[in-house]
Amino acid sequence: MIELENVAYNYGGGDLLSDVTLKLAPGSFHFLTGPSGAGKTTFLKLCYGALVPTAGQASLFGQDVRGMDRDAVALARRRIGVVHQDCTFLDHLPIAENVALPLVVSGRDALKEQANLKDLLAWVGLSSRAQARPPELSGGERQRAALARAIIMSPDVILADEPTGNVDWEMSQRLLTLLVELNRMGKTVLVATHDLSLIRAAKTHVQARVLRIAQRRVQLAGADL
Amino acid sequence: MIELENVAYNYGGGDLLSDVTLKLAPGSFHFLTGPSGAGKTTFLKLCYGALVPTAGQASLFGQDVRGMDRDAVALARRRIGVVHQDCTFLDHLPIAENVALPLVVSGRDALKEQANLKDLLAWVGLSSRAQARPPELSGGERQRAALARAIIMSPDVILADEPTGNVDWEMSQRLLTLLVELNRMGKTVLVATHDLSLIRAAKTHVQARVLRIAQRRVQLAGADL
Amino acid sequence: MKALLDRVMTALRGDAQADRVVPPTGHTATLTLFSAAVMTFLAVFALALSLATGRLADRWSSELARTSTLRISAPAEQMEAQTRAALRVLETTQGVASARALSVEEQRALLAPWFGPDVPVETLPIPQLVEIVEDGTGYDAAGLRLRLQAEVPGAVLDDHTRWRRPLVTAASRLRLLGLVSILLIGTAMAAMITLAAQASLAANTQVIAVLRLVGARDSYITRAFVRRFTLRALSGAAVGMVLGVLAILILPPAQEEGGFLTGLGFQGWHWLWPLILPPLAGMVAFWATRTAARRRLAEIP
Amino acid sequence: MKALLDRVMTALRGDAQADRVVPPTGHTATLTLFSAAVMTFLAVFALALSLATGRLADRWSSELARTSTLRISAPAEQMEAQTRAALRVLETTQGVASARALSVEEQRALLAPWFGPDVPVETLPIPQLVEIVEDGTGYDAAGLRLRLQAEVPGAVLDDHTRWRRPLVTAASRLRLLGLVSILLIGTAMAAMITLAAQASLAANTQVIAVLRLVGARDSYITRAFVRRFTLRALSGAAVGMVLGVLAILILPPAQEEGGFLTGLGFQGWHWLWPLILPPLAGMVAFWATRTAARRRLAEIP
Ligand SMILES: Nc1ncnc2c1ncn2[C@@H]1O[C@H](COP(=O)(O)OP(=O)(O)OP(=O)(O)O)[C@@H](O)[C@H]1O
Ligand SMILES: Nc1ncnc2c1ncn2[C@@H]1O[C@H](COP(=O)(O)OP(=O)(O)OP(=O)(O)O)[C@@H](O)[C@H]1O
Ligand SMILES: [Mg+2]
Ligand SMILES: [Mg+2]
Repeated sequence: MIELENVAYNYGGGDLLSDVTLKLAPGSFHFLTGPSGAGKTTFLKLCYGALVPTAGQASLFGQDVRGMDRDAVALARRRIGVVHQDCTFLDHLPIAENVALPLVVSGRDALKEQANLKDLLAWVGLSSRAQARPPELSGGERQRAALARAIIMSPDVILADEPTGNVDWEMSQRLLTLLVELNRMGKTVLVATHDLSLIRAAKTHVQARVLRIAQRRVQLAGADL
Repeated sequence: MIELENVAYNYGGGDLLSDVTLKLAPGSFHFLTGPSGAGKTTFLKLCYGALVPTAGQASLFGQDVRGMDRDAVALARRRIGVVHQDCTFLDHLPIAENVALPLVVSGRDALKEQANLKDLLAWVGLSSRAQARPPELSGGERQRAALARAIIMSPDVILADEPTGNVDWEMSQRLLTLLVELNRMGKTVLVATHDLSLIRAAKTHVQARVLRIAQRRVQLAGADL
Repeated sequence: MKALLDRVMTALRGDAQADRVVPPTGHTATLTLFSAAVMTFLAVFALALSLATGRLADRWSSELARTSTLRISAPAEQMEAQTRAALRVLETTQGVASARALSVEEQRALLAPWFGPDVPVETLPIPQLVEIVEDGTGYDAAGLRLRLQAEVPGAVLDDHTRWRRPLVTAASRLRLLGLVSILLIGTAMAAMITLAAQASLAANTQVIAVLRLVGARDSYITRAFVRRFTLRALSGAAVGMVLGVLAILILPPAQEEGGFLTGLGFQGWHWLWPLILPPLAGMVAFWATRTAARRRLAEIP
Repeated sequence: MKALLDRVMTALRGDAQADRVVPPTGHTATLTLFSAAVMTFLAVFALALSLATGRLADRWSSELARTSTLRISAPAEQMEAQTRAALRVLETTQGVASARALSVEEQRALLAPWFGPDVPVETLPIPQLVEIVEDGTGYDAAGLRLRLQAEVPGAVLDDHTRWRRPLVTAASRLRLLGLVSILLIGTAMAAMITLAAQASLAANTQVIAVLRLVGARDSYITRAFVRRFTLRALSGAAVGMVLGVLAILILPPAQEEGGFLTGLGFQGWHWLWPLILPPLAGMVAFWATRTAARRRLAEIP
């Protein structure tokens, strides 16, 4: 699905990541940890083509990112659900329409997926807020809406950046269950988080690999997690 | 310092909070928990005059919020350091200037506080990012900057909304230490968080009261925390 | 006016640090600058047009010397009596300021274009001419003709000079048009600056929220925005004014020989007129931004 | 042009759902609408001015009948010879289209204003008049005078009719001014719509980021913005056009008696001219927004 080979990245200064080689195989479940500012978000951006490696090669679904034009990236994004760390929405549209947005822009009939949308909103606990505008939501509610938006298309890959940073423990378990469920359906999942207890809890449900960013490298974390 | 008496609040629909009576005494340390969407952020906004209670009375430093004009609110805010849940900054100014902003708008000489600013940035681990613009920071770095901005004026009261939602465990301990330190200096501190392990860790350093929002009420949490 | 100017100046002085809190660049900035420049440019033209047509109207009206001519043809012996009768009639006609019979020399000068300078006017059977000067309102030509017919049968009233009258009307209308355009342009500029200010304030909701969060007073926030916009409008208007004046300078001048049309340029101290446009734009911007900022700040909770 | 129009129409049709992704209101929206309206309003005036002065110039030039007069004073017996000599000279003068001696009746008609209709022209020692019609370039008056002095000593050249010439020049200059204003106003409108579009795009950075995140193609995003702006400019221009035409309709009409100045209104099919302004504004907006959107999208990584 997504392959990085000897990838390095820097924002103009010294390398933030270097020599990263990783393959997100179909149906795999990964966690990504690392201290704040280590490059987790940067890594995810490399995985969905928002950033282009400064060295090495990143490929999405077999296509080299460097060779993709904007349209190709847009099409690839429809197969990748992304939960951004700072969840941004179209503030003038109600949450329900925001969650359905990926359907709209890819030209699918949002009306047909109405039932699906409803279920999803119910699962993340936003049924009663479906008609609210994003600025009227609480921090945690926004995060849940962002997760719902990322998976409404049932994409092949789900990349979630701190999807539980602002929600309580029970809700984070609920969201985790959702991701595990999707993984069981064959989706590839990568969750960046600093919350080790979340990772520990997940390990009882799913066989997840835990990656850690340290010293500019992405390494497999030890069994201590 | 901050007193709420029989306060109720709603955003137009049914009451979100009701019958809240609370006194933040000088030098006290409070945690505020509750599920996502319970009203933690709303409660904090009532505490710094961003929202006016729909019923009951809120007073900041002895003044009834309902009777305060905008200038009075602005002056009160200079004595209250706030960490917003979604940390917003002036995106065109470097982080150092953003952190020093409360000094600037209150007419204090930011140059005189230069040493103070440097220490603070070092403590939250942003020394090397001091000249970066806010959009170039990682999620956790933004949260740390927001905390630094909230305490640069060494305000009487510090209200922090999920200040550690996006940072790793070690960093959250560091930030907690900072807040505990300030509390020891006599500042009043209120931290809203869903992270119970943070609360447990804090209890070993400081005598904190834990509040929980449940069924529209703010209650003292039991000893199970 | 004085008080307003004082306030504008205070706002403009500002302090360097407060200044940094409003994002310095951005498209609404360019927009304000540009609108102010274009509008002032157009205003300079409208002003020039208005002043030029004003001059034109003045010149034409004075050239006109609102006169008409009465021609009395009569046998030589009755000539003098008829002339006096005609003058009496004219004296009592409403709208006639004065009337007088032309002297022999004057008649000769008038005829010179046709007969050369040496016409023996005395010996020719030419009519006596009476020059009628109208007052502002003008007289009723038809009524006058009727009265003359009764009392001075040999008199023919010729108000052929009236054909120039529409010119003056035309010039006044042009002048009016120029003034109306200045008003229109001014209003449009005010509206545009207001809208640009509102757009900028709307785009900077986050800036306002952050400033409020850290305890900035509303007056501080207002001042920062107002300063930006006033300075921008001022400099935009200055640029537009300079360009407008330059454009008028390089316009080919009207042919002086004709002298019928004055050039579009400014004359004498009229060159000072365009100078008031930038301060005017600045004041409009000051007022518009302050109103917009205050309303916006009142809207945001 | 046709292709552009086609593209504009395709963009405007759009689909209702795609439409919702761009925030519908906002101050840059009002700004675009307003700029388009004001600019079109001014353009209607400039157009009217230009057309009216065009008519004026036409009328004045045809009325002018580029003529001047030669007056030959000579003893009766030499009169005919001198007239013939003068005509010969004139025939060989460059810039003179034709020249002919006036008949007795014509001279009487000319003198009528001065002497009444019954002048005994035959018995008076009045000069012979020769009417000179110039061609387009006109002749060199000073040179002609020199030649006449030599060959026809009694001839006096009088080109007093020239005084009307500057009028025509003036009218042409006004027409030019009108056209230049239209151009200026058009450019200003294009620039303002571009700036408003850029401001809107800048204010909607988050919208663009979200759309990209969920897999929208750039063409989809561009279309959504372009559609908004084209429609806004179109409707703004339509409003401005209607207001401009109304304003011209209620202007007091020029006095018909004078007929010297035509009214500022449009005449006949000229009323159709203002109708092209809104589509023009729409096309400008289409092009400006598309360029701005594409550049903006290329800028954002
Ligand atoms: N401006 C608003 N208009 C309407 N409803 C709002 C508004 N702001 C918040 N709410 C609603 O009020 C409820 C409480 O919001 P609040 O932000 O206080 O929750 P919270 O406890 O901070 O949650 P979280 O832990 O997710 O941040 C939520 O259901 C939210 O949707
Ligand atoms: N656009 C940018 N320009 C320059 N530096 C950047 C930019 N974005 C991120 N950085 C820097 O790169 C580093 C890694 O950022 P990144 O957002 O990937 O961290 P992260 O691991 O997601 O951290 P967090 O857990 O705090 O979200 C940070 O130090 C950040 O300041
Ligand atoms: Mg991150
Ligand atoms: Mg909250």
